[in-house]
Amino acid sequence: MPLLEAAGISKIFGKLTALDGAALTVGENEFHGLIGPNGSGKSTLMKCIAGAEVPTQGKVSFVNTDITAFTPTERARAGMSLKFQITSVLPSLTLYDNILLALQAQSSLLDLVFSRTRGALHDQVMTMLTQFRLADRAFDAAAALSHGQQQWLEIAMALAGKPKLLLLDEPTGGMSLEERRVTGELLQPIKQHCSLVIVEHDLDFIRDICDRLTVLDQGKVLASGTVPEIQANTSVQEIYLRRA
Amino acid sequence: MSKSMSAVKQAIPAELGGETDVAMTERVAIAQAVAGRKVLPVVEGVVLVAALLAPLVLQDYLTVFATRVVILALFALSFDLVWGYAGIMSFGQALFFGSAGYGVALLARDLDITNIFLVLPAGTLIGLTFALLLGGFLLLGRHPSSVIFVSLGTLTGSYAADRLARGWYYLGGQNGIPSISSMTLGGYEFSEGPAFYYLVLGILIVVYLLCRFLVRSQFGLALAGLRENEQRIAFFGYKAQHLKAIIFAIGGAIAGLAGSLYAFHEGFVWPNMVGVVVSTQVVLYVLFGGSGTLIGAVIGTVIVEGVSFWLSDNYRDIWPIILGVLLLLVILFRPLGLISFVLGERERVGSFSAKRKEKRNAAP
Amino acid sequence: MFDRQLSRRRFLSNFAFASGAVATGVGSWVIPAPWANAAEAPIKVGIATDLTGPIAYAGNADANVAKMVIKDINTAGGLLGRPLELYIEDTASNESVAVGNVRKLIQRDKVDMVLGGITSSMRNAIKDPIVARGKTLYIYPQLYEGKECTPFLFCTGPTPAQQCDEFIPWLIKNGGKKFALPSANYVWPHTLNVYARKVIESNGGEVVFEEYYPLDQIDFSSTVNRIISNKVDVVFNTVIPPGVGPFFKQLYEAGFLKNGGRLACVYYDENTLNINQANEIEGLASCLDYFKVLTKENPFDAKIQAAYEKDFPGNFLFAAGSAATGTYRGLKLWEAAVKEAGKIDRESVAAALDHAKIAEGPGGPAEMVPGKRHCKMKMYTAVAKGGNYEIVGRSDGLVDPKEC
Amino acid sequence: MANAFVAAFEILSFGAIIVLIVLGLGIIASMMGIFNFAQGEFVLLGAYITYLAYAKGLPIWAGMVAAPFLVGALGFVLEALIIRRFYAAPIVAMLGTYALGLIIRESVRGLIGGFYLTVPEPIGGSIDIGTMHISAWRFTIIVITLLVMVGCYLLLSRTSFGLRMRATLENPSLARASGISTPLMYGATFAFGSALAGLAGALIVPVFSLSADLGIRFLIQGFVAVMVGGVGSFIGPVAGAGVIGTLSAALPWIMAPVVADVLVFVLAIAFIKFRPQGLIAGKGV
Repeated sequence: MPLLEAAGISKIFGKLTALDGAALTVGENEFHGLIGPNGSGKSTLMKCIAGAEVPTQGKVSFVNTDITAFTPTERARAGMSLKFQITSVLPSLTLYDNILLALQAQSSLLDLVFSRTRGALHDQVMTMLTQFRLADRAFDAAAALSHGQQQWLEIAMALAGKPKLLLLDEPTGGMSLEERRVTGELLQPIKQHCSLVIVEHDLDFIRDICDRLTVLDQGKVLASGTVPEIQANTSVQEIYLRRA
Repeated sequence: MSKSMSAVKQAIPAELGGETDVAMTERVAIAQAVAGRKVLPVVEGVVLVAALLAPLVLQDYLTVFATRVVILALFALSFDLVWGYAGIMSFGQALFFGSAGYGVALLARDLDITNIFLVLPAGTLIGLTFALLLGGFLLLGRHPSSVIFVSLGTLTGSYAADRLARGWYYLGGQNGIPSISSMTLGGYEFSEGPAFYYLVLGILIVVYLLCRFLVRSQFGLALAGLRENEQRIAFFGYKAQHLKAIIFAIGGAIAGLAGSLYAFHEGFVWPNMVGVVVSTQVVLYVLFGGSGTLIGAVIGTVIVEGVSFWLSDNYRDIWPIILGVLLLLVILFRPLGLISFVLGERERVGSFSAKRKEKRNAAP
Repeated sequence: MFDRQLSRRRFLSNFAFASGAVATGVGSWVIPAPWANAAEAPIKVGIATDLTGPIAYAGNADANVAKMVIKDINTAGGLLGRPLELYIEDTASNESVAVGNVRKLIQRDKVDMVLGGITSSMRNAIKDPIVARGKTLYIYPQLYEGKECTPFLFCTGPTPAQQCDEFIPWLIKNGGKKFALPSANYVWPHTLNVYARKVIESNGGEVVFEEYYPLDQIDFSSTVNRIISNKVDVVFNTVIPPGVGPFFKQLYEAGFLKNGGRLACVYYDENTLNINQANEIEGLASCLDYFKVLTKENPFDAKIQAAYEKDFPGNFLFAAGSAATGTYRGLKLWEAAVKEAGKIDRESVAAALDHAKIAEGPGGPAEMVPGKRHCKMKMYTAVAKGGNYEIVGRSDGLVDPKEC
Repeated sequence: MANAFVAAFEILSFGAIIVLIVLGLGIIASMMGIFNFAQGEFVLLGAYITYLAYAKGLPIWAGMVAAPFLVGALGFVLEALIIRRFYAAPIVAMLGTYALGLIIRESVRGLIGGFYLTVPEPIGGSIDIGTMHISAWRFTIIVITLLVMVGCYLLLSRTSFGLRMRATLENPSLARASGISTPLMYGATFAFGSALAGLAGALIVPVFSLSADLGIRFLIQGFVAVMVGGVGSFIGPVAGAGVIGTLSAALPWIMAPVVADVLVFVLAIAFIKFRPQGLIAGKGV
């Protein structure tokens, strides 16, 4: 069984059909790229999977459970994690607290009130920060970071809860080339315990890290397969040519 | 204009979204300027000493006035917890304050119960129960309620309660319940004066310390996150609405405690006490002092009540207008309250790290 | 110095001036005694009334009356050879503010007596700080629902008995037997209606309905409809502003007056006449202890009315419904009591006030009913004609308040 | 039969009054996302201007015509000076406009000395149909309310002004890119909403007499109406106001007025909880 299976997903906003029977299947420990031209429905599909939008039609299964009607909180507790397209770190909190907040999400109320997990989580916080090269800024407000660093912080936060599936919406947006390279390096190690769905415009980046790709066009799946398969697909080349 | 605009945004971090603009750079500047300097404990200490000494230097009737202010400060604390820390706009905080006041007034009137160990817990419980009911209704559910819905919902709740109290003859209708007997401890009666003052001051200090513990705990961190970006917190897997309902209920309990003290101190309860007027008043206290800092709520209460007391003495005809103008000025130019003159943003938000010492070492 | 020509404007500027003294702790509105060389300390009179808020027009009139009376007493040599000092505090139509300010009178200024409060809820709120906790004499000057029997609390305004006993038979004779009692939902109308119903029924009248509305209700279509369709003769109204204006207008527009209906409203005085156009309340009947039109027949009324208007020209009228007459009466009765007692402590003054009398007051003489702490007075029935009142009935002697 | 007709008319006329008062509130809430706590005071100002005209011996209708323009102008100035700073934060807007309302209300209270003052109707008396009497002025209010509603609808849906207004409020940056002066449009919208409140005040003052609390009396009712109807469109709040106004006027016919009064609010909040988008969902006119 695949880890995530979304089938027949439609989403209609008023008169606009954003998704029209789209589907996505992701296996365990698989890095899956979601690509397509602007307005093809990539972000909407991500949101429907993460629970930020409720699909008009269709079904989402995750670890053999139908989660279509789950709230974002319930999805997160089932092991799904999302990094938004627009960075949404908590700007006036320190980096340390941002990570701590993500780590303690499933602590019980009493643990929270009496801060029972605070000491135990300290090492984990510092490990995460070190891993994402942010340790020296641990006690700065998140707002003080550069845009790229904020993206890393958010990826770190998304990974903090040890998710089974991580959804990344344009992680390299606004990054320099060097920052993109580092982002790729930072993502590689997580493959051992986590699957990844990634929406990205930077095709080189996608090609470098993904195992499989799904191409959306006008709310429908145009093609799905391994990276070489997709690269060889003529209709995919066509839409990207059309865009150029 | 951009300056005050960004300042307004700072007051409402939950609505900031993820923008990067002037506000952020400003905030950073403040953060860096203040890092390593601890102002808050100093402010708290000064207020505590002033409060302890007050009855010694004040005339009798001013001690009675100060008692009232301390009770209202307790009430302000309840609102600050809900709005300043969790970002829930409760325009109906008086509902819990007043219903507890009515509750203990009825206990005293109909059942002759005035023992402090019965009436104060009873009032607290009434506030808690009403807050659980209203908060549960407004905040819980499959979809998170909008900020506007919660604020107008609480406002309407308080308004409807006010009208119910006015219409309900058992509660004394428009006249309220007068001449409530004094609160007792065995044979001792708490009548207005220094003893009552130190009683409520003691309660305020205990509640303040509890709140301080709460907002600095990991629970407080979750609230801070909630205030900044509720959606983000929900996506981490927090039961955000439950957290909000819990802090709302705690706020209601504290408001109830304050309301029962108020009823016994003033000796009467009347419909305004559950209504929009008192609900708005508590918003003013916290706004003036500075939301999101516990001491700001206390300072705001003292300032607003003190200024009103003075203005109503000397500029009686126009004091509501002056109050309105002052309020508008604070909202426009000091949205973080008067405390922001001495307290930086960084310290206001605070840090929840396990080893606080590292903070100073790591700060640039 | 207390200037004869002191206008409201001057008072305001006095205020601003007085604020300079705030740092030393002097805050409230003090009118110092006129002589500095008095042998003894002045007697302190406290007034707590609604100077701001929705019924400020009444409170300001009461404060003005107090200034006038205190000035007269001082001009005549004071009381017991001592001057009087007046302390005025605002109750702001806000019970919470009021209690704080009344405490100022009691605890800071240590006044010897407090007069004031207009609404029943205000009296309820401040009586405890004055009488029980403050151990001070309290005079309540407004017409009200009765049943206030607190020791050391004296009432100098009309009670339901005084307003109904002669008025309702007159209404039955000059209106009809079918009464409707539309009322604002608070204590005064509830209690007054109990009494009114008794009088109506014992005089052969009938109450078609008695109904209560929120105080700020402003739409009365269902009520008006019931009045019209039940062919009610007399609307005995206890709806108060802001509802009363729209209510009377809707009644008028529905043809109630045109069909010969009679409006009755026992708190209506010269202030409230302006709420409606004159034609909408033509023939409205009221029963009070004083109407301005009495100045034509009573020289004493003419004198105080003229004195008041000279000192306080403007909008705050000397009228019965706003407790101005009760304030006058209360202060004068208290003066008589202090003179008789020869001292100023609460017990002695209360003992004398218990049976105090004045030969002249607004509307005529007045005397306290011994042991009852309420006041006998003359009562007048008047109807509105073209925006003015016309006296159509007067009590033979002093009417008993029948309280306590 | 006659009774039912009178009842229907009275309920309708009160509904129309609430609609009139909520129109401006609804436009500002829907189009700008601001819950204007000073709206009641704009109503009050409209009433006060009408009273002033009457007191100065001018014809009453002159005051009624002037009121919306003067209040609208004030709204425009206030938007530019104060309201503009609140767009990012709706809660702060509530508090700021509350302060503004307090200032206006207490100033007017000072000016009118706390009295209740009467203003006669330009069209007085009643329309008699057989034994029934119908207030001529209330009937006029119904007619004017209908005209204003239709006028607003046409203005927002059919004119280029309305189009630009909606474009600006829905997507300011796109509107700016299309050459629309967005600050001007914001100012104009707020002024328009204020002017409607001024008109409402002018028309209702003969019915309810003038006092400083005239406007605030309707404020919470107005907010509830907007929420019930649905924020986001012009027609939503109008529908909500119709429902709330009719309900408030109709319930006292069948139950104790004191109970009816509280019940309206309880019903409304419960309705909003279970249908947060309101009666009429979505954006548009």
